[in-house]
Amino acid sequence: MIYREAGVYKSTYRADQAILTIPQDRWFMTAIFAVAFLLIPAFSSEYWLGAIMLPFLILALAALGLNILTGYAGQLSLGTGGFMATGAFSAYKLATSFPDMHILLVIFGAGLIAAAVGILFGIPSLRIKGFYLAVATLASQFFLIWMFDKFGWFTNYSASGVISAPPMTIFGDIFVTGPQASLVAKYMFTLSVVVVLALVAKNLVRSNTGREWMAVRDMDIAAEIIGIPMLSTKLKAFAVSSFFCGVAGALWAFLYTGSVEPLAFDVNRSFQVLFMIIIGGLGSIMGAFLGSAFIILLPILLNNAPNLLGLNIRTDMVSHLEFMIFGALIIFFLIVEPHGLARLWQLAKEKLRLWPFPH
Amino acid sequence: MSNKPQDTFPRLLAGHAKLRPNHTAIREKDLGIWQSWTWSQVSREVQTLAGGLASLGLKRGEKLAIIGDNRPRLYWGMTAAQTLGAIPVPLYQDSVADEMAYILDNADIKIALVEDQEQVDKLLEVRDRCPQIEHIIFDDPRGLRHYDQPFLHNFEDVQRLGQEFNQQNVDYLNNEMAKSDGDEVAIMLYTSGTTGKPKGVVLTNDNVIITARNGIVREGLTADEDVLAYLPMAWVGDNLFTYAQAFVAGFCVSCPENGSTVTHNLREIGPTYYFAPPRVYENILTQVMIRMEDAGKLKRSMFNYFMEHARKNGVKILNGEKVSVTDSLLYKLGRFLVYGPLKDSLGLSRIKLAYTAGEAIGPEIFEFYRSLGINIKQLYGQTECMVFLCVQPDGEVFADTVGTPAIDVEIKIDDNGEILYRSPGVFHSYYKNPESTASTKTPDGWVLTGDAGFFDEQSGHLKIIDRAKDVGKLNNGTMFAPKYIENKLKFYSFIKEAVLFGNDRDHSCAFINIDLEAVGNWAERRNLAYSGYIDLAGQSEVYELIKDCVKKVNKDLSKDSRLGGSQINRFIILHKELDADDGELTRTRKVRRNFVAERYKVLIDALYSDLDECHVKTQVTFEDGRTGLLEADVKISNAEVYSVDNITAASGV
Amino acid sequence: MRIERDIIYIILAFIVLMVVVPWTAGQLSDQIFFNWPFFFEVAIGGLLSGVMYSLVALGFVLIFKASGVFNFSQGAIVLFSALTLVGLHELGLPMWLAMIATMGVMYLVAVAIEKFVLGKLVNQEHIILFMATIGIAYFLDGFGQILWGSDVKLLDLGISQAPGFYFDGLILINDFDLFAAVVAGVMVLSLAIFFQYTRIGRALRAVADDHQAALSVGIPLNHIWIIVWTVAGLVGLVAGIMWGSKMGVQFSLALIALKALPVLILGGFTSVPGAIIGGLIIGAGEKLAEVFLAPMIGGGIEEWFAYMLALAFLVFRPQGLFGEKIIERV
Amino acid sequence: MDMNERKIGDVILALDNISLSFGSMKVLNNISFDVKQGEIRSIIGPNGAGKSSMLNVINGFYHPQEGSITFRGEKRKEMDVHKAAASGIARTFQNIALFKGMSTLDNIMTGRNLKIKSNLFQQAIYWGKAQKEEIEHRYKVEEIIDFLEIQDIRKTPVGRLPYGFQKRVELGRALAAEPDILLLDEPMAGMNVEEKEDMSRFILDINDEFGTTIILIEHDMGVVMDLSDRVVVLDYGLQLADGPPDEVRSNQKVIDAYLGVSH
Repeated sequence: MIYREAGVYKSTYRADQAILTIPQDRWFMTAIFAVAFLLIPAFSSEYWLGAIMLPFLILALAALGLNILTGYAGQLSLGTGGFMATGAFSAYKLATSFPDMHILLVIFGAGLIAAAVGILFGIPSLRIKGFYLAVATLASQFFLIWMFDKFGWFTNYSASGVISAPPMTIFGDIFVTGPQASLVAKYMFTLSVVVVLALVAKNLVRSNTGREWMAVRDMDIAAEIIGIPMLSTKLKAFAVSSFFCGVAGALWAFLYTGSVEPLAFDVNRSFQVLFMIIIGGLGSIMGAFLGSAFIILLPILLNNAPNLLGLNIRTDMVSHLEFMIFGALIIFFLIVEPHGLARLWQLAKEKLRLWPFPH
Repeated sequence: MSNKPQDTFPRLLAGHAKLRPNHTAIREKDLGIWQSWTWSQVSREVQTLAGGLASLGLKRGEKLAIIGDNRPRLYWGMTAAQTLGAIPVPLYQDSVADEMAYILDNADIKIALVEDQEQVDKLLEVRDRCPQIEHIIFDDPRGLRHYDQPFLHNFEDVQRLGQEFNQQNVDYLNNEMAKSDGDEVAIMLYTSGTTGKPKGVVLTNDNVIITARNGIVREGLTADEDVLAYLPMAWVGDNLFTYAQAFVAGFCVSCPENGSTVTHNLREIGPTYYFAPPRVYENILTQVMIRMEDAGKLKRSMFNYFMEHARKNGVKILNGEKVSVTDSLLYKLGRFLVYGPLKDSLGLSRIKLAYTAGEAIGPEIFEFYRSLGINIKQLYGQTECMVFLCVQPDGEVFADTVGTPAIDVEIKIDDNGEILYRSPGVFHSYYKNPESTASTKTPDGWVLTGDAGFFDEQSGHLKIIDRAKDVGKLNNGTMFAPKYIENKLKFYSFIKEAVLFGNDRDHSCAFINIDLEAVGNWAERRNLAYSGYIDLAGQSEVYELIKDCVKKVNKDLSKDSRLGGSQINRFIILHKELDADDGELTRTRKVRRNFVAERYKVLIDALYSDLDECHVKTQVTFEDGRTGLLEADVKISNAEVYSVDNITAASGV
Repeated sequence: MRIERDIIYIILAFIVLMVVVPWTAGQLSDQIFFNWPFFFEVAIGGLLSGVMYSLVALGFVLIFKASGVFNFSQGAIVLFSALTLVGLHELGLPMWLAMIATMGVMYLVAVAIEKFVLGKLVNQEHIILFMATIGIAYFLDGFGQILWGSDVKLLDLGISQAPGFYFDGLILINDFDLFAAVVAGVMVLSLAIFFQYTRIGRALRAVADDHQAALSVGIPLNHIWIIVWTVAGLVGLVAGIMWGSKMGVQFSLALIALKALPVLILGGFTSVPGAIIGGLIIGAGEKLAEVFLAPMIGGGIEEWFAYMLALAFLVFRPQGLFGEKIIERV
Repeated sequence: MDMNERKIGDVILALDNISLSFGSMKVLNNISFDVKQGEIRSIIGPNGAGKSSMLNVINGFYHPQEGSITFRGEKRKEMDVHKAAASGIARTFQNIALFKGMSTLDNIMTGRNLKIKSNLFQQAIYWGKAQKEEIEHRYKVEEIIDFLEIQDIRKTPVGRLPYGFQKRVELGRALAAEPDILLLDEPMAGMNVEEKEDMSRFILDINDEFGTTIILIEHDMGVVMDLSDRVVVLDYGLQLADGPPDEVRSNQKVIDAYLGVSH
C-alpha cells in the first residue's frame, strides 16, 4: 500500500545489489535508526535502557551469530552459551592483563579468541551432521563452562569465580563500563557495535561466503560437487558465528551485568538464543532482532501480567506459570508460522507491495 | 514553423548532443540492468554506424530495412540511414518470410539491419526473391558464428568499418547531412493493408517532424518525459511517439528486456507519456479484475466500493470539475488505499499523458482509467498523415469521440459521410504506386481517410462510425456499419473478436471469438470443465453468456434510428481464434473481413439458413509454422431483437 | 540384528582403553589410588548407573525411531511422570494404584501432544519438531510443578540404598543399582519383544522407514504417535521411579535428559541395543574417568566427559554405534 | 546448424577398465571409453545401468575400486571432487539439486564460487575488491541468464519455479563455472516436447558457442541420436557398445537390451 515502485529502476549492478533497493524501505530504516540513536537514549527510562534495551541488543547479536551458523550454514548448534562465555572471559583476561588496551580491541579481541575456539569445536562438523552435531556441540557448551568454572586463572583466582568488568572509556573520558558508566553511554556503545556487526553479517550473507553457506545448508552434496570446499565453508561459519557470540558475551559481561559467573552462560542461555532464531526466523538478519525482542519481552510481560490483571499468585507459582505459557507460546508460534516472525514480516511486506492485488 | 537547422533527424540529434549531451537519450534493459546512452553517446554511435553503412555502399535515396524488437541499435540504424540521406524502412518483426519478401522487394531494400538469428534466417530464406539486398547486418550474434556468407555483418564490425571510413572521409557525413532538408523523404512505413497488399507510405522530414512538434506543443511535453518503446517499430505510432517526438523534445526512450518482461519493465520505468491501442488497456483491465477475483472478501468489497466512488467522481476530479467536499475527501482516501497502489503496480502512476487510438475503446474501459486519475485521451489518425488528425483536448474527453482537429489540421466530411483532411503531415505518396496515391490524394491536397464519421453537434468532436467502404445497406435499406457494431460487441470482456455480415442481406449475423482468459475464468468460477478453446466455445452455457451480450447490443442499437435495423439476428461462436498466422487478422490484429468471409463461407451460408448446427473443416497454422486440419461442429444461436421504435422484445428469426 | 564386525572392535577398544588408561594413570600419578578390586568396583558402579542413563535414552530412541522426532522433552516426561506418581501416592492411593493411574495420565499426555502439537506440525522440518518438543518440555516442567508443587519428594520402593558387599567383601555394590539394572534389563527385553513380535511394534518400525508403509500396516499415523509417546511415557515413568527413589523426586530429574544425550549419539538415535550399550560405555567411562583421571585436572568432569567421549567417538563413526550408515547418492 | 563444421579435438578424458561396487553390489564392471575435446558424448542404457554412477566416477564423487582415469594426459586411479570442479568439470543432476532457499540469480552465482578471490574480511565490509568481484561475476551470470532466456525469473526463489525452468537454472549453475567438460544427467527427463527442443538447442549452442565438451545421459533416444557424436551403451554395469549413433542403433546387443525397457 505504502510502496511506490514505478519509476524505480537500476542502471548499475551496484545499485541493483544494494541492501535496500526500494525508497520506502530506506526511509523506514532511517526512521528506525533515528529512533534507536536519538529518541530512545533521550527519552527512555533507566529501566528500559538497562533491563530491556541492553539485553535485547546483546542477545540479538548472539542470535545473529547463531543464525549465521544454524540459519544460513545449516549447522544446528547448542553451544552458543559456551562461546559467549569464551568471549566474556577472554575479554576479562585481556582487559586485566593489558589495562590500557582500548575497549574495542578488548571486545573484538575476545571475539577473535571465541572464533578460534569455535573453529576448534567446528572441526567435527565435517563428519557429523544434524542432531548428532547438535548434541556434539553440547560437549563444547559443558566443557567450556566447566573450564572457566574450574580454573582460577580465568577469573584471576577470584574466590567467588565471578568476574567484574574494570572501568573502561572511549574517546578518552566517556566511561562505558564500571560503576561510573552511564546507561546511555553503555547503550550507545552497545548499539553501535551491534549495528556495525549486523551490517557485517548482512554483507557476508549477500556475498560469496553467504551463498556458499546457504548452498551447504540446502544441498551439501551438490555444493561440494560445484567446488565449494566443505571444511573451510563450515569452519568459516563456526568462526564468524562464534565471533559474534564471543562479542555478545563480552558485551554481556562488561556492559550489561558488569560482573558474571560462568553459569550465566549455561546451556539454558544456548536454548534461549536458539529460541530467538527459531521464533525470529532462521536465515534472516531481521529475524535475530525480532526473536530477541520477543524472547526478552515475553517473560517481562508474563511476570507483570498477574499484577496487571490484579491477581496475586505465589512467586514460585508465577515462575512455573511462566514456564508453561512460554512453552505453549513456542509451540503456538511454530504451528502458526514455522519460519518465524521474519517470514510474517516478509509476507506483510509482499502484501503491501502487491496491494491491492492478493498475489 | 520548422526553423531551418532543425528540420532533419540528424540535425535534431546534433542539436541535442550539443544542448543536453549528458541527458539520457535511450535505455535498454539488458543483462539485468538498464543500460543507458546519453544524447552525445547516441550521436557518436550513429556517426560510426552511418560511416559503416556508407562504406557498405548505402547512398542517398537507397533503402535500409530495419527488422526486430525495439532495440537502441535498430533506432540508431534509422538515424544513421537518414544521416546519409538514405531511407529507413521498418518491417513487422513477427511477419513470416513470405510477407517480408514482398515488402523487401517492393521497397528495393539494399541493406537490412536486423535483430538476431531468427530474422537473418528469414531473410536468407527469401534472399533469392529479393536479389537487390546486398548486405545484412545483425545486432545479436548468438547462434550466427557459423554463418559464413560474405554479405552477413556483425553490428560491431560495421561500426568498426565506420570508424575507419569516418577517419578517411572526415567531412563526408557532414556534407551528406547538409544536403538533406525538410522536404526530403525521412522514412517509409508500410500500412498493414486491411485489404490487398501492403502499401509503402512515403513521409518527408517535414511530415514527420512538424507533426511531432505540433503534438508536443499541444500537450506541453518536455525533455523529461519517460516512454517505453514496446510497440512494433514498423508501426507509425511507435515511429512518432518513441522516435520522432523523442528526437524533437529530447526525452528518454526505454526498450524492454524482451516480450515476456514488458509488464514488469513498464512498472520499473513508470512512463510519464504512454501510448497503447485499446486492446492493451483492455487486457490490463481484464488482468486487474481477474487478479482481484482471488482477493479476500473484505479487500474486494473495499476495492469495489472505492472503484465505484471513482467511477462517480474520478472523471469529474480529473476534468477539474467541482465535487462535494466529502466526495473529494473520500477520493483522496481511495487514492491512498486503492488508486495509488493500483496505478503503481500497473506502472501507470507517473503518467502525465496517455493516448489510445487505432480502434474504438470500450466506454467502461476508458472510464476506468480516467476515473483512476490517469489522463488517457483518444486520438484519431492514420499512417498517411503521421498519426495526428484529431486529439481530445484536456477537460473534454469522451469515450465515443476522437476529439477536435490537431494543430494545422483541416477536416471536412463529404456528402457520403467520408472524412477528408489536409495537414502538414500529409504523406508524399505511396511508394511506386501512383494510382492509389491519386485515388487517395485529391489534386488540392485533401486526403480521403476511407472512414465514415460526423462532427458531434454539442461537443464539436469528430465521431467515427466505420470504414466508409464497409458501411453498407441491408436489403431493407437501413444503414449497416459492421465495425461500429463489432466494437459494441467487443466492449464486453467475454468477446475478443467479432465479425459482422449483413451487407445486401435481409438481416445481420455475427461470428464471435470469445476471450479465452475471461470466459475461462468465468467457467472455472462455475466449475465448468473445458479442455481448450474449441471445447469452451462449444458449451451451451457459454452460448447463453454471449447471447446475453448480443441482446444488450441489440437493445442499444434499437435506440438509434439510423442503425436500429441492423440488429444481430443470429450468431455463432467461432471454433477457432482468428489468427494473423492464418491471414485472418493483420499484423496489427485488424480483421481481414473479406478473407474471413471467403474462408468460412460454409458458416455464413448456415447462418442465413435455418440450420442450428454446421460442420466445418479449417486449415490452421501452428506457432512452430506447421499446418494442420481443424474439424468442428459449430452451433448456431438466435438472438433477441428489439423493434426500433418502442423497445419490446420480439422473438428471434 | 546383524552386528558389523567393526562394532565389536570398537567396543573392545573401549574396554581396553577403560582398563589401560586408569592403570597407567595409577602408575603415573601418586594422587590416584589404583588396585584391581577398586577398579572393578568403580567399573561395575559405572555400568550400573549407565543402565540408568540407558533407561532415559530409550525414551528418546523410541520416539526418534517411530517419528523421526528428536524428543527433547523426554527429561520433562520423566519428571512429570514421577511427580504424578508421588503426588497421587501422597493423595492416599496405594502405590500400585497410583502407578496404574499415572500410566493413564501418561496416555492422556501422549494424546494431548499428538492432538495439539505434532498433529499440527506434520511434514515440518525436523528442527521445527525438535523446537516443539523443547516447548513441550517447558510446558510439562511448569505444569507438573504447578500440580504437585516444587519441593523435593521422597519415593521409597523399600529397597535398601545401602551398599552390599560381594565377591567375599572385596567389592561393594549398591543393591539398589543392581535392582535398577535388572528392571532396565527387563524393560529392554520387553521393548525388544514388543518391536519384534507385536503388530504395533512392527508398525512402529515401519513408520521409522516411511509413513506410507505405516499406513499400509493399517494403523493411522496419529495412533502410532499416541502409542509411541505413551510407551515413551511409560519408559519415562520407570526411569522416573528409579531416579526418583535414588535422588528424590524434584526438578533436577528433568536435567538427566542431558545425561542421556551422549548415550544417544554414541549408541545411535535409532537403536535400542545402542541405547543400552551406549549407556554402559558412558556410565563406566564416566565413573572411571571421574575416579582415575579427574584428580589430575581438578575434578568435577562428569558433566562434560560423557559428551567429549561421545564426540570423539562420533568423529570416527558419525552415525553412532548402531545407527544406519548413510550412502550418499546424487 | 547445417553450415557449421565443428572441430573435434584429441582425447581429453579416458576411462580404462573402471569397476565400482558398493559392498556386494557391483555397479560398474570394467567400463572403458574415452571422450574427445569438443564432442557430445552420450551414455545410454536402461534404468540402473550405472549411468549416473559413471558420471559420479568422472567427477570424483565415487571412487572406483579398479581402473584408471586419464584426464588431460594425467593418469590417476580416481578423481577428487574438488579438484575435478577446479579443473573444469561441471555437472547437472538427475533429480534437480538446486539450492532451494536461493533465487535463480544466486544459484547461478554459486556456480562461480571457485572464481571468487576476495577473502572473508573484504566480503565482510563489502567494499573494494569484494564488491568489484560481485559486479564482475554478476555480469557473467547475467550473460548466462540471457543465454538461457530466463530473464523473467531472475529473482524468483528456485523453489517456486516449474520443473522445466529448474532444470535450466541448474544448467546455468553448471555453465557459470565455464567448464571444459559438462556432465548432463538426464537434462530432459520429464519435459514436454517444446521444453526438450529448447534444451536440445541450448546443449548444441553450449557445445558450439563455448566449445564445451559434453557428456550426456538421456533416455529419449531421438534426442540422443540427434545430438551425440558418439554413444556408449551400458546395461547393468556392463558395457554393451560404443560408437557413432547409427552404428550403436543397429547393434544387436543394444536392441536386445532395449527390448526389455520401453524404448
